[in-house]
Amino acid sequence: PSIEWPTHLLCKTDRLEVNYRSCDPLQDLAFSIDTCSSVVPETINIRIATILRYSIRKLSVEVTLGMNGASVPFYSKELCEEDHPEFLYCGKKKGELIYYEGPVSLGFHELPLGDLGVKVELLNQDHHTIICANFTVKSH
Amino acid sequence: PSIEWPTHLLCKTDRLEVNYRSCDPLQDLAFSIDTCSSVVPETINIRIATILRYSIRKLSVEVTLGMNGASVPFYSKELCEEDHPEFLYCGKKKGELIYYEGPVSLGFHELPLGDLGVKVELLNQDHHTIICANFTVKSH
Amino acid sequence: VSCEVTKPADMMCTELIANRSYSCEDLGLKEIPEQLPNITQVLDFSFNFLYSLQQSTLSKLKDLVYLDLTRCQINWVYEDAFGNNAHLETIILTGNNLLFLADRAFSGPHSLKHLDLTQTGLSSLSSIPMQGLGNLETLILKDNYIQSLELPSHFPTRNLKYLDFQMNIIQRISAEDIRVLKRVSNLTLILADNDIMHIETKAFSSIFFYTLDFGRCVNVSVILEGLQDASTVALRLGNSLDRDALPITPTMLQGICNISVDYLYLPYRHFLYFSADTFQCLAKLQKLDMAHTDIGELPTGLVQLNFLRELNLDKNKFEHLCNIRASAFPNLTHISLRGNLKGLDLGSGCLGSLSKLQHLDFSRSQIESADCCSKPLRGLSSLQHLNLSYNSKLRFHNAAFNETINLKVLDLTSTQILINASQGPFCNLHFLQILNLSYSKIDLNIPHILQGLENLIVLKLNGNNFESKTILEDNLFQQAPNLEVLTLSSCKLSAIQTKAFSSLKKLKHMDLSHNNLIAFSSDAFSSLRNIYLNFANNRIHIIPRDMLTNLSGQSVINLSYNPLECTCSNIGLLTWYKQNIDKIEDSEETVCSEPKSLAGSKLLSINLSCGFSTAQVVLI
Amino acid sequence: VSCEVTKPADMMCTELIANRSYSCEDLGLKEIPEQLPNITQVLDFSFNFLYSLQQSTLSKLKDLVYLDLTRCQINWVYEDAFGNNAHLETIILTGNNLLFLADRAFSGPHSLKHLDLTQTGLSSLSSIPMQGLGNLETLILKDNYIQSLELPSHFPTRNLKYLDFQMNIIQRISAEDIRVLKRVSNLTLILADNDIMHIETKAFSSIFFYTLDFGRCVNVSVILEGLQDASTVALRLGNSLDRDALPITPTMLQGICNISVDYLYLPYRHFLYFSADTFQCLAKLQKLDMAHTDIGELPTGLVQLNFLRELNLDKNKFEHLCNIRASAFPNLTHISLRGNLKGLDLGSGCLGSLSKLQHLDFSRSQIESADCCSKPLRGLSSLQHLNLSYNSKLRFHNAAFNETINLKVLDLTSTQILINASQGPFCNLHFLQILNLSYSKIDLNIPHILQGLENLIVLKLNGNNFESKTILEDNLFQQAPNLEVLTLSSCKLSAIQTKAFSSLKKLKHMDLSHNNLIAFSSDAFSSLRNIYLNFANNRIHIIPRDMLTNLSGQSVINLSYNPLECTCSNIGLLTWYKQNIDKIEDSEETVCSEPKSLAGSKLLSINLSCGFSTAQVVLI
Ligand SMILES: [Cu+2]
Repeated sequence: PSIEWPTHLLCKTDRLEVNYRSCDPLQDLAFSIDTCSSVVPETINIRIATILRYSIRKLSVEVTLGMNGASVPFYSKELCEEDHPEFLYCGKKKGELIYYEGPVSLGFHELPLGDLGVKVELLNQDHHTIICANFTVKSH
Repeated sequence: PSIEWPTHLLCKTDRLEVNYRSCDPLQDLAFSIDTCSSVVPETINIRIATILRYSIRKLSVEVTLGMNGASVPFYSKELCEEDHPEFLYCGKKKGELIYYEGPVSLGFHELPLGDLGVKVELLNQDHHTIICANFTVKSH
Repeated sequence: VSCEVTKPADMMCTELIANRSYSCEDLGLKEIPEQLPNITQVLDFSFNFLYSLQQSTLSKLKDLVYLDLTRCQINWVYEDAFGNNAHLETIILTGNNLLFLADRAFSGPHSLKHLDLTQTGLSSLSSIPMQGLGNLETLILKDNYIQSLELPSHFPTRNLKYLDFQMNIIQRISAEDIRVLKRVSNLTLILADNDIMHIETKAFSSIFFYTLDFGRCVNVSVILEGLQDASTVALRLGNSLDRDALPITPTMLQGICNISVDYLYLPYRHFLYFSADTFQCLAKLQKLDMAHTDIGELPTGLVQLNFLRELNLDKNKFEHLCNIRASAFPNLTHISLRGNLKGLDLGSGCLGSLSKLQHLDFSRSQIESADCCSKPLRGLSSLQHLNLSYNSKLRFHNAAFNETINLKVLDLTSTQILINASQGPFCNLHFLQILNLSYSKIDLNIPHILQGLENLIVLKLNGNNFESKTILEDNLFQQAPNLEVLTLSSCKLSAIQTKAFSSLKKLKHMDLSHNNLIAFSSDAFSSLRNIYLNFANNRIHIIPRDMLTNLSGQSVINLSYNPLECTCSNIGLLTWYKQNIDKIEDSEETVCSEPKSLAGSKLLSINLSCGFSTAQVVLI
Repeated sequence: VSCEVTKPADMMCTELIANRSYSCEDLGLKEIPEQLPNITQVLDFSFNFLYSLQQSTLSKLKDLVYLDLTRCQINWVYEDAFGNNAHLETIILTGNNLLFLADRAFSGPHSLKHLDLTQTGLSSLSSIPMQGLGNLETLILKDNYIQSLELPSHFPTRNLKYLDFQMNIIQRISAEDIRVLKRVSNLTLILADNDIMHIETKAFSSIFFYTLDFGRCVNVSVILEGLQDASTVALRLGNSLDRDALPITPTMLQGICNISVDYLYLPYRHFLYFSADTFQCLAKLQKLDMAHTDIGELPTGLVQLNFLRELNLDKNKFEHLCNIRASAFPNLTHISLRGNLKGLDLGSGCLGSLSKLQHLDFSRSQIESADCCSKPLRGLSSLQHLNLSYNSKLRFHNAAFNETINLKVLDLTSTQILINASQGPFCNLHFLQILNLSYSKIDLNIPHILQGLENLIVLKLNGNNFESKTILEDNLFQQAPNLEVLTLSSCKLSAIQTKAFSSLKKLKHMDLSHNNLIAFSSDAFSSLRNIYLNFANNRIHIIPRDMLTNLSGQSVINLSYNPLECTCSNIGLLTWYKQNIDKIEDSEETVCSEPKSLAGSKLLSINLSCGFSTAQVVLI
């Protein structure tokens, strides 16, 4: 069932507004950031929680940027290998809660003016969505 | 709303059957015992869990026996004083889970043959029901 | 296809104060009912089903001040969940398994004061957002899985008064963990029921607490080590019956010498090598609670506790009152020795040095005294409150209270009183205001028994027996002309003579319930303006109208559990009753017994038409 | 009054196997649907709402074997909750906040084998009833708040194989805690992610484990102290990137001398004073995993690890292959050195002493070699599997594999291959069965490039370029007559000559997808009986009927993503297609491109009537 998840306001200042919306067909996403500045620090602290609808043996993340209607792959990485799980959340099973709290480094330091779309998708070994979020960043 | 809570079978042997049913109008009761013998040991180990619908400042227990249609007070005790709470569960508030696991000493050693009813009621300072259970003991 | 009727929710929630306060407790609701008025201020929504809180969940209730969401199966609290509730002061989230609290979860309320996160499955302080909590007074984190007390630098301290970490799994506390608390004064910090194994030396120094509660922590030494140079009004180090703990040795308490503490609570602790040394560092205490500690005496050779005002020794094993070594506490104003587990011998003058003692509680201590209470209470000239209730047997001789002539309150409930005196035993108690003699088996035939009690305001005599089962016109109450409250419940009374209480001009409250009275004798009282008369549980069948018409002003009567007749013989009561329902207490249980066809019907529901020869009953 | 339509549940749950297996996942159900057949054996009821489990909840499903109740908001499990499910073997309760499990909660199933209590909020083993668990094989208690491993004496050990205490808060383990495990053999015990601070010395002695997992525990010394005299096939002591841990010193590993262990896993650990001493007690190991440990070399002067068969050194920082000191491990059969973080110099004969080595994995290790692979692999006469995929650049000279003539599998995917040889580079590999040259940029014009591969079964050449974009009749595959699988995906091919693959009599699987072919050239193959032909993503418009009629037996073709015409010009394909739908792979994406009016319609849905001069299209 293709439910429209609500848009979540992550942060809002005079110069910046960041929203996100889950693009996982099965569930909404819980996410917070500790910074709300157009000058992006080296790392930001995030908190994220989700309940696994599928088990994770392998996990990869794909980040796509959207600007002026165009969408370009920006970043992708393997987060979990099967033989040597790199992180605590690797190997978790369907139904388990994943909670991560800590720094995440972004690949850019200054936000372009205007609207920027960022799609972050985490996929498991079977290409099932583990986390999917569309961020919209409005910078004035 | 006066719901009929289900009857719970606590233990059953050839010679003994013990059931209980919650007499709290608001909720069912979770209860287990570790013994199922007509010869009642000095103490039995119980596990009991309930969610408080009312806060406990004071707490008292009243046990009534029912046999052959007659009902007689059997035992009553103050479990929590307000100034000097004797047990960990004293002072808990509405909404909290109470879980007790441990020994309880009974006041009798042999069960009378036939059917015995035991009503156990725990009441708080305002005489609100904290726990209420009707036990039926069938001994052959 | 089956159909389900959706009840309008305003029919289901209970209105406690119109448009302001509602209880929707346990109604199986999955959302806030539309029908609640927008100006609702208090909402009890406990025991329903919400799963997640979002901005839209509560957006309509803009005037909300108090919100109880206990056990609503809430897992997720998203940003701005209370974003439209600017006036919200209290949020109770007890018993929800909170998987995530967004950073902006509590943004919105201008002045959130009380946040209760009891049993919410939290495992770390860092999962609790601090945004929007700047004005917090109370933060309750009871019964979670928090392992570290590491308070962040932006922890809200401005108005903080009460911080509860009871029943977590904190084992170690460092000075750095609680450094932000240096900004707070008079905080109550509850760390009870944590398995505290180590506190950094002086971690709590230079912080000023109102209460520090380390109750039910195993090792007191570890705690006092951390409290060196700390300051607190009250320090709670007690235990409970269902917790094992290390017994306290004199060495363990030495840490108290370097702590500023006024009140020390040690109930349910046990002592090892209990001696004068145990008290070495307690000299500056104002209050000491050693209830339930299994002690039978306080040691001899005690340091002088000159500052001690209150001493609680409840539920211990004292055999003789002199064993409390009163001379070590010359400035005591309160002693409590309730529920002593052995029969307590009051001795003679054991408390003689306590000239400032005002409150003395010996209740439930198996006391039997053949010569009470002059000798035992010798020297207690300041005593105002004396509780001797629920003891065995006391014998009063002449001038029984001549040492304690300033008593204001005397409670002898359920203690057998024997009087061996020519004078009234209370004749010295000219200042006594409250006397409870219920179930004392006191001999009410002794003349002048209330002699001297000219200032008595409250007298309770429940469960005592009057000769002839009757209150005569010429009675003992005339000795207490200022009585305002008199209770004579369960006294087996069958009659009250006319004007029996006419000397009690100030009487406002009279309890005659649980007797065998057959008449509602309002003519016994001097005034029926603003009086409360309880005649419940008697044997009254009929009340003539003229017994009722004088009840005026704010007077209230209770006639419940009487075998009232609902026939034309009783038309006087029945007519008056319906016109004066504001004067009736417990109308629910004020029911007919006759005729049989109406047995159990509320008087209020009876419409009786009585002609000369016919009677017609209509049940409304 | 509003009405709600209740959908019949059998419409909602998905039938996976008729009458046997159903998924009702995430349907918002509040009870087990009536419509499920009584003989259901497998039920996935995850992500619904049950609140409590009672005898009545599941009583109808008497044949249930597997039950998944993940995240059903279950708080209470009463006695006999599974009382009518005698055949139940697996119960999954993950993610339910279990407030109470009755003593008889699991009574009923004769042979409950697997019980998953992950993330159920349990804080003590004593809250889990043992009744009915006598045949348990797997008990998962992952991610709870269990503080003590105190296994009760009646803990079910008869069939126990797997016991998972991962992510609890166990800090201390005593011998008494785990004494009942002496009754079990070959148990896998997971204690990873516990903050273990102390284990009683020899607590695990005389117990025989299959796996002991203490992964991500901070202090390895503490663990090895407890494992003295223990016996386990595998011992997992690894870490992960997001956990801090004490680095391992040689002293810390000395405890291994007194433990019987075959496989030791240490990934993500860091070493301090890394030296020959570190390996002092590892001499009896059969498998050693030191992946991700930041090491650049193994120390010189190593003790001989004569029993070691497998060595994993993935994701380390080796600069030269000789730095693994191969002579210390003379009996190795497997080496993995994947994903080396520095460019790895293969050197010359560094592995020469490993005459028993069968598997060698150098993939993704930034390798560049100007003279591969004779010298680097000198002495590896037993080598069967060699993986050099995803490296930089390898140059092959004559007799490149003359030292490793027993190779069966060679993977060179995505590594640039340069050939500097007169002979075919693989001419010594008479036993090679699988060769992957995809994206290797290998020069396919070199004659005899597949020379010697007469036993090759699988050849992957995806992403390479053929001269003239055509597979000619006279081609290199004739050197590999036993090929069964050939993949030529993404080779920019535009044509295949008739009978191009006719020499490949055994060909069963041919992938020609993602090329520019305009014809479906089935005449290129020697036999069309039982062949798989993938022509997806080409440029085929029309397929004449005679190209199709020879496809017989179990043959399957994939024509998806071709611009197929759905006009009478293509009536041959369209007619055959509908009669042979069992031979079609991915019919969902096999669609028309012409005429425009039918663009995107599935071929299967087209009904075309072609007369002499008129064409009629009916879309079913
Ligand atoms: Cu309808």
